[in-house]
Amino acid sequence: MSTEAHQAPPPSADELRQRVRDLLATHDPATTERVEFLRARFDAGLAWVHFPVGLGGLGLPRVSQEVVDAELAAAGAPDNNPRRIGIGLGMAAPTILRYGTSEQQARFLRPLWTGEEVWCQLFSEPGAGSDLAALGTRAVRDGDDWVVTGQKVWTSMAHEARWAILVARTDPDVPKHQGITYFVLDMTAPGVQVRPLRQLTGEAEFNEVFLDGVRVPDSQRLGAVGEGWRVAQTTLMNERVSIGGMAEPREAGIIGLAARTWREHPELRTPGLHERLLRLWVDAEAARLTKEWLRQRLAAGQPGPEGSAAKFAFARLNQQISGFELDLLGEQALRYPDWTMRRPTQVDMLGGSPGFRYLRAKGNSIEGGTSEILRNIIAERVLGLPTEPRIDKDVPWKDLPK
Amino acid sequence: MSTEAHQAPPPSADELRQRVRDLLATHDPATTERVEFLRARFDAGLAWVHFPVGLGGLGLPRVSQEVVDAELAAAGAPDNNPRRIGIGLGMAAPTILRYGTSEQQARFLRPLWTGEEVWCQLFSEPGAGSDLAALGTRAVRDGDDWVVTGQKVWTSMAHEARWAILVARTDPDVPKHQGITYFVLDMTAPGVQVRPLRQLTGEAEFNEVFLDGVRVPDSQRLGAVGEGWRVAQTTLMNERVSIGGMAEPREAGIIGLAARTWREHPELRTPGLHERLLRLWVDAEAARLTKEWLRQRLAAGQPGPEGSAAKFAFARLNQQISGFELDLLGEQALRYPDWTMRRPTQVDMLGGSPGFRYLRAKGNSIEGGTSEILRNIIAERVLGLPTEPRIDKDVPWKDLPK
Amino acid sequence: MSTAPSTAHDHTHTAGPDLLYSEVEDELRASVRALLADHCAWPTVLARVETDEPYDVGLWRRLAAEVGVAGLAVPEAEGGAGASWREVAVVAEELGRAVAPVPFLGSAVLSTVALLAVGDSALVGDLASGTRTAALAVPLSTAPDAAFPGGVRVEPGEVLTGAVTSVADVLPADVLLVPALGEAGPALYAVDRAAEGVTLTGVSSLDLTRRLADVTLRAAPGRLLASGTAARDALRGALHTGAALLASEQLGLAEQALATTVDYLRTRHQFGRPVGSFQALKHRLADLWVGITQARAVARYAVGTVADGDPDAGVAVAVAQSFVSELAVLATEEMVQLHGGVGFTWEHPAHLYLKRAKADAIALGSADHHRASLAGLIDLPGVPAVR
Amino acid sequence: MSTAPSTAHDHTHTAGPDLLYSEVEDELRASVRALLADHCAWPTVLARVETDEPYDVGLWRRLAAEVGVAGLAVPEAEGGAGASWREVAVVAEELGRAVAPVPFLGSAVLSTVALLAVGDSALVGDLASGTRTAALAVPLSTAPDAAFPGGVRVEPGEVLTGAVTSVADVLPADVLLVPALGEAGPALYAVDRAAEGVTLTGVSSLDLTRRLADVTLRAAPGRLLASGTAARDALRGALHTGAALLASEQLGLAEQALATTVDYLRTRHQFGRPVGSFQALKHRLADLWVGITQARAVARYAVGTVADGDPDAGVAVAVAQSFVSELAVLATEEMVQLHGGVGFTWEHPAHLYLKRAKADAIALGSADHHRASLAGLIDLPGVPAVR
Repeated sequence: MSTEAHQAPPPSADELRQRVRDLLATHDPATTERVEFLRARFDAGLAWVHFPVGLGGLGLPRVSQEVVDAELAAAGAPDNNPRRIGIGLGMAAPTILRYGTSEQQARFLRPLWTGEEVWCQLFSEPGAGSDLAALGTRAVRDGDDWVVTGQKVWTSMAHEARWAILVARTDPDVPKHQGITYFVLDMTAPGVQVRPLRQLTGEAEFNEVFLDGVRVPDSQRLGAVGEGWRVAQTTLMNERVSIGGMAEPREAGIIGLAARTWREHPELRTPGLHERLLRLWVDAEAARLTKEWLRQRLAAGQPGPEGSAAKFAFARLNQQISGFELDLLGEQALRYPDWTMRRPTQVDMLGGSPGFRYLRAKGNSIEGGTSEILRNIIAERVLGLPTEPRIDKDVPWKDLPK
Repeated sequence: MSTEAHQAPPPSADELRQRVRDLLATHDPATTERVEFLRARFDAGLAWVHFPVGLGGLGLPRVSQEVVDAELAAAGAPDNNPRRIGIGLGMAAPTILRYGTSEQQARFLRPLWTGEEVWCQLFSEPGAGSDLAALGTRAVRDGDDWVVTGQKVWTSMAHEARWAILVARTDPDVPKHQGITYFVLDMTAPGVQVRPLRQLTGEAEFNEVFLDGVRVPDSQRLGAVGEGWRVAQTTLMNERVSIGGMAEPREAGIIGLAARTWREHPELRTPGLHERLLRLWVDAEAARLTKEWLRQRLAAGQPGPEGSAAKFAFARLNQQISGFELDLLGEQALRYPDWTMRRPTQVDMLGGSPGFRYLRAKGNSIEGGTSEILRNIIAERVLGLPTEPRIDKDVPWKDLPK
Repeated sequence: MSTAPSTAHDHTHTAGPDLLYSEVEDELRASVRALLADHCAWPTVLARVETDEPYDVGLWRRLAAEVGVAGLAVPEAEGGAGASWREVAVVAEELGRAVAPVPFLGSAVLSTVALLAVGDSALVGDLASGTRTAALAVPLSTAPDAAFPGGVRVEPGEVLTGAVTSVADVLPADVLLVPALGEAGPALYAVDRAAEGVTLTGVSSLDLTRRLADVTLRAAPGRLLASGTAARDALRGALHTGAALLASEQLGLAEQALATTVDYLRTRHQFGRPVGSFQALKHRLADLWVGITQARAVARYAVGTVADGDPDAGVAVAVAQSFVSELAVLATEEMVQLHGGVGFTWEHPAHLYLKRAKADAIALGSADHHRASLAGLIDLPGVPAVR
Repeated sequence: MSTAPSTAHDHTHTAGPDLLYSEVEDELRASVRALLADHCAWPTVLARVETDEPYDVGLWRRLAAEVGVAGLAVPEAEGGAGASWREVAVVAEELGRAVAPVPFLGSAVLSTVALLAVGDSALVGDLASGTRTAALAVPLSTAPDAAFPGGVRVEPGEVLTGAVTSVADVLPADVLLVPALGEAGPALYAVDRAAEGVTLTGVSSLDLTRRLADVTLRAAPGRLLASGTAARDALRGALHTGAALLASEQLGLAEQALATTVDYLRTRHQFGRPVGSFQALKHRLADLWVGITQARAVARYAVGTVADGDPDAGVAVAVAQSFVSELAVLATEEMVQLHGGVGFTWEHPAHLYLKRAKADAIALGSADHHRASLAGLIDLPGVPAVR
C-alpha cells in the first residue's frame, strides 16, 4: 500500500525480472569480475530499487527489492557482502540520500554500495554515550575547511574504513542539540588515529578513534551548520530498523544451541534447569513470533514502534539463554577457549563458544541504544508518558555539568 | 550499649523483677480488673520502661522491657492488646512524648497505653498518598480554635477511635513542607464523619474520614504552627521500626502454609511448581535470616537502614507466595469463601483463605510507604545516590499542579 | 501428556498464519467495543457482580443479535457467520478488555466447538443466534490434555448421575454439555438445564465477572451427542480451542490494564510532577508494553493455527497459555500497584481485572501445565526417570 | 542426594548463630583490606592474569605472614590462630571484593578442612603459615553431595594414576590432595606436586583470577591420608565448608560490584544530571542492595552453623548457595550494564567480577543443584515418581 513513486506506474514484477535478465545477459556472473558486476548492477538501478534513478535505484517501493534479490541469487550473482558494509548501507546511505548534495550523492553512494569503500560511524564519545547530544568533539571553521579534534569510541570497522560519518560540536555557546554539525570524514586524512578497543570477550571488534586537527573540507558537510542533531536522527532511525526479509525459523537463535545441548546431554539435565529452559524456549518463541508479526506489518506497509521491543527482547533473551547455557554445561563452562586478543570483522554469536556468547551478549543491551534508553523511548513515544523534568535543553553546552 | 539514663545507675534486672513482684503483690491479676491492673502497671513505670518516670516508664533502655514482659506473662497478667492499639502505641505516643506539652502527655498517654482510648491516624488523603506533604486538608485559626475541613483516607480504627493524630495545612502560601501543622483531633467532635472504605478483598479494614468544620482547640496542637512536617517525621519513623522481640521460627510466615499444602497434597505437585516453591522457600528463609540479623543488630544497639529492606522484601514475598498458593491449588483457587463486606479489626493473613491472602498481600507494597518510595529512600539515604531534580520544594503549595 | 508426531527442532515451521488484524476484524472490534462502551462500563459490571444475576444475559443477546458475536466461527449453513476463530479472538480481546460478564467462553467457544465436532446443527444454530446458551460441564481449570472426566456416570435409560464442580457460564445456560462415562466408555450428552434432576449451586468465585457453579445430576435425562473417541475428541477440541481463545481474552485484559494505568499516571500528580514522568514507573510500563506486544503475536499465532487447522496448533496453544497467562496476571498486578491506594479499593475496577486474570491463569490448564505439555511437543524432555 | 535426619518444618531452628561481625572481625577485615589495597588493586590483577603467573603467590605469603589469613580456623596447637570459620569468612569477603588471585579457597579452605579431618597436623601447619599451599584435586564444579570421584585409581605400591580436570588453585600448589579409588574403596592421598608422574596443564578459564588446571597422574607416589568413610567424610566436609565460605566470597563480589557501580553513577553525568539520579537505575540498585542485605544474613548464618557444628548447617549452606550465587551474578551483570560501554571493555575491572561471579555460581555445586539438595533436607519433595 505504499504511495511512493505514484507519478509513473511502477514496473511490474515481470518488468523488474526482465531488467535483471538484461543485466545478467550483459554481465554474466560466471565471467564478470565481482566489483564490475556490482557496479553494473548499481548502474542498472537494481542495487536498492527504492533509491532514485541514477543512484542505484528505480524509485520503487522497498518490497520490490525481494524480486530482484531472488532472481539474482538464483542466477548465482555475487552480493555486496552486506554485513561487512552494514554501517554504510544502513546508516550513511540513507543520510546522504536525505541530506547530501547531488555531488555528494554521486561521489559516495556507488562505491559505498559496491563495498569498494567501507564506512564507519564517529558518533559515540567516552563522555557522551546514551546522551549522544552531549558530545564534545570540536570542529572549528578555518577557511574552506573545518578542523576537527576529539575522541570517538565504539567505532566498528574504523580500521578498515575509508569514510566516516561524524558529528562534531561547532558551537559550544548554544544548547547542546543546537551546536552540532554533521560531516563526512576521510579516515585516511592526517590526524586520524585508530586504536583497537578490546572488550571483555578478549576480542577487539571496535576501535577508539582519535582526531587531532583533522581537516574536513566544508564540501563534506551534510546538512546545514548546527543542524547535525536533526541529520543524525535519520542515521539513528535507520540503525534500529533492521527487521525484514525472511521469516525466522523456530529455534534459529541461540535457544537452538541450548536446546541442542539439552537434547544431546541427558546427563546434564536437572528439574530446575528444565523449568528454566522451557520458560526461555517460550520466551524465544514469543520473540520470534513478534518479529514475524513485525515483518508482516512492514510488508503490509504498516511500520510500528514494536521494533524497539524486538531489539530489547533480543538483548534480554541472548543474555538469559547464554547464562543458562553456562549453568547447564557446568564444569565445561568454567573453561574459556582463548582470551587472545583478536580482531573479528563481525560478531558470530552462534559460532562462538558458550562462554563467548555469555560475555558478548552483555553488549546487546548497550550497543545501538541501551535497554534503558529504549525503555525511555517506548514509555514516552509509544505510551505517551510525560518526559522527566529536563535541565539540559536550554543551557549552553559549555555550561553543562560533565 | 545505650547511653540513656546515665545520670543514675539503672536498676538491675533483679531490681526490675522486684518492681514487677511489688506490682503483682498489690494487684493480683487473678482478682484485679483488667483496666485497673493496666493502670497500676502504668503508674508503676512498667508500661514502657524507656518512657520517663511518671509517664508509664522508668527511663531505662528499651531492652529492659523484655524482663518486665516475661515476668508479667509468667504471672498471667493481662496485656494491653497491643495489636488493637498499635497506632497509639507506635505512632501517637512517641510523637506526644517528643513534641507534646506536659499537660498533653499527662492527659493522653495513660489511657492510650491502657487501651481505654483508641487512636487513629489522619495523614493520607485521596490526593496525597506517597507525596504526603501535598496534603490539602485545611486548618484555619479562629480564636482559640482551629477549624478543620478536608478528607482523609486509609484510616484504620477510625470507627473505634477516640482520638486522632492529624496533619493539616495551615498556610497554603508557602512551599508545601512549610505550611503544615500537627494536631490531636477528637473523633467524637461534631463534623467528623467516618465511612468504611471497602477494599478488594471485600472487607473494610480502613475508613474514609470526612472533616467538615471540625473545631480543634489550639491546646491540642503538637509542635509549633507550620512545624507539622517535622513532627510527622517522628510519627512515620516509628511506623517503620517494628522489628524486634523474638526470633521468628522458620516457616512462620505464609511460606509455611504453602509448604504444608505441598506436603499434604502430592497430587497437586508439578516439576515447575516445585522449582518455584523451592525458590520461594529460599527467599523466605533469606528474609527470615535478614530479620534475625536486624534483631541482633538492634539488640546490640546498632540500628540500621535494613528495616526498609525487610518491609520491602516482606511485601514481595507475601505477594509471590500467595500467588503461588493459588496456582498450586488450581480449581480450588477459583473459589473464594465470601465477598460479603465485613469490618475486621486486624489483618489475619495466616488465618484467611489463600484467595484472601493473595488479594490482601497486594496492599503490603502500598500501605505504610509504597515499595517505590522505599526504593527511593534506600537509593538516596542508604546508597547516597543523588536526588531527582525537584520542582515542588520552593513553589507555594497553592501553585503546585494537582 | 500427548506426544508429538513431529518435533519442533526440525525447523519446519517458519512463516505460518497471518498474525495481523484484517479490516473486517477492525470493524468487528469497533462494533463490539461500541456496544460494550454503552452497556458494559465497569461501574455497571461492578454493580452487577453482587446481585443474584451476575451474568448479563441481556447484553449477551444483544451482542449476538446486533454484532453476531456468538456464531462467528459457525458455518453459514448452520446458522453462523462463516468466519473463523480468528474473528472470534477479536471478540475475546474486547470482552476481556471490558471484563464483560457474558457466557462467551462457555457457550460461543467451548460448547460451540464441541457441538460442531459432533455435528449437532440445531443446537449450534441456537447458540449462534444467541437465543439459547450452553455450558460445557467441566471444571473451568480443566486442561485440554486432561484425562476424560469421570464424575458423571451414564445410568440405564440414558440418565446421568454425578457431580461437576466449578463450571463456568453454566448459571445462565439453557443446555449443559456433560462428559460422562457409560458402559462403553466416554460419552458426551446434552442435558436440559430445566430437566428434572439438574441442580446448579452458585459458587462464590475468585473471578467476580465469571461466576462458577457446581452441577449435580440425579438421574437427569440426557441426549447422547457422541461416544467413544468422538466424545473424547470433541471435549479435547473444545478445551484446546478454548485455551487459544482464552489467550486472546487475556491479551485484552492486559491491554486494558496497561491503558488504564498509563491514563492514570499521566494525570495523577505527586511531588509536583505527573507520576507517569517518574522513570522507574516508565520502565516498568515499557517492559509491560514489550510483553503485551509479544503476547499479541503469540495469541494471534495460536488462534491462527487453530483457525487454519495447522499441525503446529498444539505447540502454539501451549506457548500462548504459557506466555500470556502470566503476562496478564503481571499486567493486572501492576495495575493495582501503580494505582496506589485507589487500586486496592473495591470501588475501582482494577480488582475486577486482577481477579479475572488470576482465574484465567488457572482456567483451561495453568501456564505451568502448558509448559509441561510443551516439553513433550518440542522434544525437550525432563530428567531421565532413572534417579 | 542426602536425606535429612530432622526436617525443617518442625520449627526447631529459631535463634541460632550470631550473625553480626565482631570487633575482632572488623579489625581483621581492615588489615586484609589495607594489604589488598596496597598490593592487589585491580589494574595489578588485570595485568597479571595474562602472564605466566596468574596467581600472586607473593601476595598470598604476605597475607599469611602478616595477617595470618591462612590458618585462622586451624587450632593453635596445629600452628593456626585458633579462631573459627566465621573469621575465615571475613577474609573470603575481602578476597572476593578484590577478586584476588590467591590460592585461598583451595589451600586455606578446601585442603585445610580435609587435612584437619584426617589429622595431618604437619601439613596443616605448613598451609596455615603460608609456607606451602595445597589444592584439592577435584573439578571446581564438584558439589558437596556428589558421588566420590572415580577418575584416579590407586595402583600397587601406593602410586596413583588417572586424571582430574578443572582443578582450582593447583597451579601454585606444593601438594595435591587427591581423592582416589583403591581396592578398599575411597581413599584420600597427598601427592607432591614435584613428584614424578605429576603433570599440570593450565586451562584457559572463564574466571581469569582463579585459573584452573588439569591434573594428570601417571604412577605418581602418594601418601595415604585416609580411606573408606574417613576419606569420604573428609572430602564431603571440605566441599561443604568450601561452599559455605564461597558464599562469603560471593557476598564480597556483590558488595564491591554495587559499591563500584554506585560510585560511578554518582559522578557520571548524562542529560545534564548525575546518571545515579535517574529513578529507574536507583530502583534497580535499591533492589540489589536489598538482595545484598539478605545475602549477608544468609552467608553469615551458613558460616555460623558450620563454625558451630550446628545440625542446621546442611540446610544453611544449601540456602546460601541457592541464594547468594545468583545474587552475585546479578550484581556483577548489573555492574557491567550500568557502566554502559566502559563496563564492556577489557580495561575496566567489571569483567573480572562478572567472570568470577559466574564461575563461582558453578563452583562447588550450582544454585540449581543446591536447591535440589535442599528439597530433601526440608521435606519438600518433588513430584511422586509414578508418572
